Amino acid sequence: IGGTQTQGEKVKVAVLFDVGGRGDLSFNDMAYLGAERAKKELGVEVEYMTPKSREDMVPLLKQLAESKEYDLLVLIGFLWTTPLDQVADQYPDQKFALIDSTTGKVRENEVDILFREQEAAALIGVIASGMAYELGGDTIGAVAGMDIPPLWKFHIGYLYGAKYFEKKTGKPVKLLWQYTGTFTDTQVGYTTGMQLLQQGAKVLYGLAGLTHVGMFDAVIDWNKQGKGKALAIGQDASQEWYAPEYIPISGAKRVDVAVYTAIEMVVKNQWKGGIMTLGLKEGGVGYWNLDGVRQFAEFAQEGGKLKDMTPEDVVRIVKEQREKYIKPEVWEIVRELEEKIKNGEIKFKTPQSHDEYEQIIKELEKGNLDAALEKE
Amino acid sequence: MLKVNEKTLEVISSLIFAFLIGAIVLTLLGYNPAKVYIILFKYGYGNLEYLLNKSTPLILTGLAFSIPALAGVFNIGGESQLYVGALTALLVAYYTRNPILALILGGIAGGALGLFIGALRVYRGINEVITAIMINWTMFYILAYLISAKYHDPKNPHESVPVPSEARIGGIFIIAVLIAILYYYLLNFTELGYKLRVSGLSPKSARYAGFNPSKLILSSMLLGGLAAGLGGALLVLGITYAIDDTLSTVYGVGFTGIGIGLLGRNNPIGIIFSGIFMSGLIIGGQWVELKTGAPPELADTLVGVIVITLAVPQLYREIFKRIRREKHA
Amino acid sequence: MNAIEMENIVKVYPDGVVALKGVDFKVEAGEIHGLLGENGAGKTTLMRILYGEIKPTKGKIRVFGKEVKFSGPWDAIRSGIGMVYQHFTLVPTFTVLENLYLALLPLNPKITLKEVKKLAKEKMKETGLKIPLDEIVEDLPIGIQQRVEITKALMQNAKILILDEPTSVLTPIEVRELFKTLRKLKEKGITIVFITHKLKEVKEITDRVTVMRRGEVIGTVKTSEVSEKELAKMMVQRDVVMKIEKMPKEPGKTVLKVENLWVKDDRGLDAVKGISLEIREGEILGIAGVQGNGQRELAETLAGVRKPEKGKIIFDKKDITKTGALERYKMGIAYVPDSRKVGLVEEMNIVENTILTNLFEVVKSGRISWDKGRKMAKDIVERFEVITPSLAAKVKHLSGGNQQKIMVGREIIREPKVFIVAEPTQGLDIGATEFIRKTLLNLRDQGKGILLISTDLDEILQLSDRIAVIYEGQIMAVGKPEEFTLEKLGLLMGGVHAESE
Amino acid sequence: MLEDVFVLLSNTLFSMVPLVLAGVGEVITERSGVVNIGLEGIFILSAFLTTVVTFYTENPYLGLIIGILVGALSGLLHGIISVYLKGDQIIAGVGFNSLAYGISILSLVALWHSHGSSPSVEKMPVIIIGHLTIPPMAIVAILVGVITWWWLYKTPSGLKLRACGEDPRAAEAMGVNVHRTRLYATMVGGALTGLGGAYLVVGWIGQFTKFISAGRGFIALANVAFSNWNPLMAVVGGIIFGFFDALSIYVPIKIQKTTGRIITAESNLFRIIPYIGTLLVVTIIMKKVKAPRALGKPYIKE
Ligand SMILES: Nc1ncnc2c1ncn2[C@@H]1O[C@H](COP(=O)(O)OP(=O)(O)OP(=O)(O)O)[C@@H](O)[C@H]1O
Ligand SMILES: Nc1ncnc2c1ncn2[C@@H]1O[C@H](COP(=O)(O)OP(=O)(O)OP(=O)(O)O)[C@@H](O)[C@H]1O
Ligand SMILES: [Mg+2]
Ligand SMILES: [Mg+2]
Repeated sequence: IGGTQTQGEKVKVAVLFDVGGRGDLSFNDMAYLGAERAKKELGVEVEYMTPKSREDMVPLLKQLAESKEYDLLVLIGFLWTTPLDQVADQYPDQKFALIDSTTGKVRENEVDILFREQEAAALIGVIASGMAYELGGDTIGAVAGMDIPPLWKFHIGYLYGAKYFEKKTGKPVKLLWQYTGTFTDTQVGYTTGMQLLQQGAKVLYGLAGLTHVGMFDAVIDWNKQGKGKALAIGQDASQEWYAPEYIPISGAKRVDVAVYTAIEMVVKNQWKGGIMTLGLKEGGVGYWNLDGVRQFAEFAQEGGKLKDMTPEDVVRIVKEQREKYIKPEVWEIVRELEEKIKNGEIKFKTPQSHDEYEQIIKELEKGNLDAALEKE
Repeated sequence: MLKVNEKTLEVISSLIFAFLIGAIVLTLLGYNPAKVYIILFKYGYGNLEYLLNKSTPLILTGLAFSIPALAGVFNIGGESQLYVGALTALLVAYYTRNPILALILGGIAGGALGLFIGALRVYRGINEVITAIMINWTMFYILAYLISAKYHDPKNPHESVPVPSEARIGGIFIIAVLIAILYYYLLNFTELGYKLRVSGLSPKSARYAGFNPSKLILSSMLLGGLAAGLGGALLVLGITYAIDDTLSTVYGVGFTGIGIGLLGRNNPIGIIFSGIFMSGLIIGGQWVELKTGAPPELADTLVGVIVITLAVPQLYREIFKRIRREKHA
Repeated sequence: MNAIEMENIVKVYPDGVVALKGVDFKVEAGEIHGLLGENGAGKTTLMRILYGEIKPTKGKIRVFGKEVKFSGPWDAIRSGIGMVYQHFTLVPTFTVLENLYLALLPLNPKITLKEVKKLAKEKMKETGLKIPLDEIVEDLPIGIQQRVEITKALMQNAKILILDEPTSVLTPIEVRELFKTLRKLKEKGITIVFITHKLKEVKEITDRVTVMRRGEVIGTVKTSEVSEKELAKMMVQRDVVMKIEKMPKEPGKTVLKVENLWVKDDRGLDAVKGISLEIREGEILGIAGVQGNGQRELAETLAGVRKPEKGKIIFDKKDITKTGALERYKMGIAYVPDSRKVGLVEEMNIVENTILTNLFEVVKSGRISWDKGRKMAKDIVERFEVITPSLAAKVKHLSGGNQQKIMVGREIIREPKVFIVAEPTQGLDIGATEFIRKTLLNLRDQGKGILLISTDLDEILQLSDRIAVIYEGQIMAVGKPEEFTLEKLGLLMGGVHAESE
Repeated sequence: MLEDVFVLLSNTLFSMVPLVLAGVGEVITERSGVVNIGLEGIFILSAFLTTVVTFYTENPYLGLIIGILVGALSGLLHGIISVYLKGDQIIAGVGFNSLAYGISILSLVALWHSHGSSPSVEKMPVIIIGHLTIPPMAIVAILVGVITWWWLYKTPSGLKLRACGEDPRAAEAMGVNVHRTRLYATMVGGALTGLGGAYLVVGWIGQFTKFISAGRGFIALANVAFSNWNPLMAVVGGIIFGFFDALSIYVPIKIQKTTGRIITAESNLFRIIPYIGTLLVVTIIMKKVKAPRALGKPYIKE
């Protein structure tokens, strides 16, 4: 096996994280999971590096490429886009994989893997709307990080899902979308969560890394302090284990799959440069099923983070909560939407500028669902 | 001559001491200090271009802290002064394609922000620490707004519009060094520098000598802001050519500069060296993660220990004195 | 019995200066013991060691026969030692009362502010020293601050009281009061160490006197058995001329003229109230007055450091009311402030301090010539015999007198046309005092106009061609020195008009 | 609408606590003449150890005590460096911030295999009065401010402490042990900051995250200057900042809710409210700044 790889020598990969690095419970941590799985299942050697800032990226890439030590450099996050674009042509023998962004160029030595976040967010939008009505309200909310392109896509998808629900059921849904300006300040997430809940939001979608962990706590406290009933939704990783009673579901963005796929291409000698997008169809985005929930609950348990609960408990509670708050009628809408997306009937636009993004949102608010879609 | 030797000796010995303590901490944490240090030095100081580029904005934000500090003003606003310098230079370069103009206007923008902080202190009596911290965050969000909403690259919405290739510059480290030397000269050989130092050390004496303390505070903040602004300008014109929409291109450079200014003992020439020194540690720290598998925070820990140890030169002086005394006895 | 026995005290400062080279110093219980010596002889250092403020490099100390090792002044205070410093050590931003409270706490941690107030009032009555309890210390004139210092030490129930140049800023009347107090204290059995440069005072108040020179004790003698001349000789190892000759001289035209000047102090109160005066070429105009009567504000306004509310200042026929200090210094006005903390930048070296007011001499198109600066500094150090390890020594490491020499010397070498000088000889030893006074007379003989502000009436009477007495911001009287006696001056300075007498 | 006000108020109380505790603590430290800019580091370290202890004991109050202890020890370290070793206080603070962050995350990784956050821990209960939710630590913080004011201005030890910050030589000459006083003041300041760090965990979000302090240490530093080194004003400063902070989150949500207007990029501009608001308040109310005279200068005895 391994044609370009010399026999016996292990494939060596360097995974280069985003500036924030690991510990976000979502994006970067998922990348790590994917790499670790490749280590175990494909027997590759993996090393990790977290650049201190954007300016470190180009020199690090160059130095790593020049060292010729690594069969593949996996770059996590859009910050690497321009740096990669700057160096990729200088090192034709070095393979690069860019996760969650693209240089927009097709190169032999570069694989870009993108996600169609809108597809997952749309499903979550339907589910959240259903849950909100189940909780006796009509408002859903989101605690978002900074106003950056990946979040634009989530916003569009989430709103699309809500409006889709509205159209299907005739029940109006309001969305309160709040950018917190941070992916790290947990307390801001908490305060934002509280304010959204107080303004009537029943379900909060967390799209802000560590910031939305604070949002989880706001939801938990809101319930515990008897202020009302509310639920939270996680994103990227399965985050149900954090509070299964209040987080019945999480959106999935399989950064792990992307990383694993890229490494696999090298190991199995199936490398082919180009741009890949992962959506519902490819299993790259979606929502976590109970197996996923169990797996992440197990990770949490290994880290000693599951107190007074076993992964089984988590799965059981999540299952109960899903049954309680996501009614079959809602699942039906979800399935239908899922199907349409998978068969290409629904294809989301990816906004190329802020104006375009705002335009789409405005149209969606008006109920013009097609505004979010690519025209045939 | 003897004096210079003593100073160098002091610096070298305190560095040795710092790394010794660092080694103890590494051992306590369960890492092999020899291995960590070898990686740290080999990679931290091995790639000269990277090292010098990295230290360029840091030297300038170091100056941004130190010049006002000498005049008795605590400028922790180097952070935001760098932001506006970077953005201004970027936009000027984008629209005019003139790097010189971009550099100058970037510096001026930083200087103007410094001046603003100084003016609030002089004319409204507002402590510069409050102003600087509040402005730092204000500018952070304004920049985030402008980059994501107004000036993002249509081809790459993650980043600001780029510096066009004809406006990109090289040799930025040389420029930083020249500025540092200029500031050194200014402080030690010009009327203004002398006045700044007097008013920093004894405002009463400055008044007696007929110096205008308000003007001096403003001048020092202008000079400081100018340095930070130039730092931001050089960063975008010479290294990154754009600012990303999460601002990780510019975030933190000003804060790191505070430590660099102080480690350089507020001496512009010293700041050149402390800037290079710290840059090497930062760069090397990334490689320590890669090569040892240690969490990246190991580097932060080590840098922290080294910086703290360098804060107490008195300690080694005492130790040396004791050793010398014992020798004599 | 000896109250204090210090044996073989050696002090090497961290920068290597050997300030004391094995000093033996003994003070008998109940005496007033003078400590005399040139600037930089080590007097202050010796006393700071006794007070526990700094540690001796070597040596033994016994207080009332008991060997002591002080780790700080708090230990010394508990052993009954009190100290009044050359540079006052009160917390400047606190009120007088708070300072006293602070001073009493180490002795009686349970004491309350009220009790301190009561005690202070009692002490004031007992000693006759009046102090405003609720004022912020830094707002007070130096003379008053000193009273606070003394009251503080007395309230601490000091059995040994060290006074480091207490009289250098006091008027004769104040000195008399102080001596009265000291005698009273002596009667109560308090031992007093008294540092001064004024031989007259030594003769008047001390029982015995120890003379120091360059870190060594020259000897201890009974005061009644030596003359001032002999003391002076012991101190400087040469004969000192005690009386300065002043040539009669006709003053020339007016160089500085002040009309109806009104000035506010830092607190915004009127400090100078409508003063008009003239300084002529070749004349010394002495301003006599108790500190805090507007002298500082007057001097600062003349120098351009402070802006007047009203009035006019004419220099060399030009109206300079609006001109800044820097400009005036360049025009030929020089100013020596009454405080070294103002006149000197302690953290800077001698060269840097030299150019502080001479900046225009060493700057050419914005650039400083350190060569010129060094030359000037060297000149001062040589002419005024400043004792220093080098020109690069920080001024804060010099003794008080040597600091004073730099501050005054720096202005004199510039040969200004008008010289405003406050307390020019404060803290100077007799040799240096003599030298400075001679220099001032020389300047006058060269036709310069000098405004001399001093609380030392001897100095005023000796040097001035005309004397103006200032009281509460107004000139009480102007006249030739012959027209005044010490008594008359004293009354005028207290606000009593001669006529109404 | 009234409900909105109460919720705003509740959020104000939540976010003001660490700013007030650390602010008052730093006022104490700085009043004695020592600057400790390592507040950020103390927040992180105490928050982390509070989390560990609370996790294992399930007792948030024990966590608080640990936070205080960690803060005091950090203060001790800073005190030794700046008082006895005459170190540069700012450098030491900068270094400590880095060290505390690094060591906390390293331990986090070792303990919970996580690079970013800890498991949730037991939190302290809150007081709920109608729509008002009050963290009990808010009351503690205000009390701490008042008591500190009383201590600094009405007691002998407070007087001594302030003397050390104004004129250490004079203080020493009057029998105050400047070194010891400064050391203790730095420890007390650290302890209060540590309490603030502990609060972030057991009083607010119930867990440790790697950016838990999120610049609050520096805001607390600004609060010290805002307060003009007066503990009572530090309470006011914390409340003002906390209020604007809550407001900056409230306003865009409210606009969306009532007008349906979508707020995207402009959300960045709303985030400016606490900073600009505080600056404006300062501009309006600030009188002459009166920092302790000897602030940041080591007191060196020969
Ligand atoms: N803090 C210090 N560091 C270094 N040297 C010092 C310090 N203080 C004093 N000296 C030096 O020690 C010597 C003695 O100084 P000291 O102040 O005791 O003299 P003094 O007799 O009190 O003089 P004066 O009459 O001028 O007050 C001087 O040479 C002085 O320069
Ligand atoms: N603050 C200072 N105090 C004393 N010396 C200083 C100071 N700053 C710099 N110097 C010294 O001054 C010297 C500078 O000498 P240089 O010949 O360069 O200029 P200069 O001689 O002062 O100017 P010029 O040629 O116009 O006379 C250096 O040795 C430097 O160490
Ligand atoms: Mg003396
Ligand atoms: Mg020369």
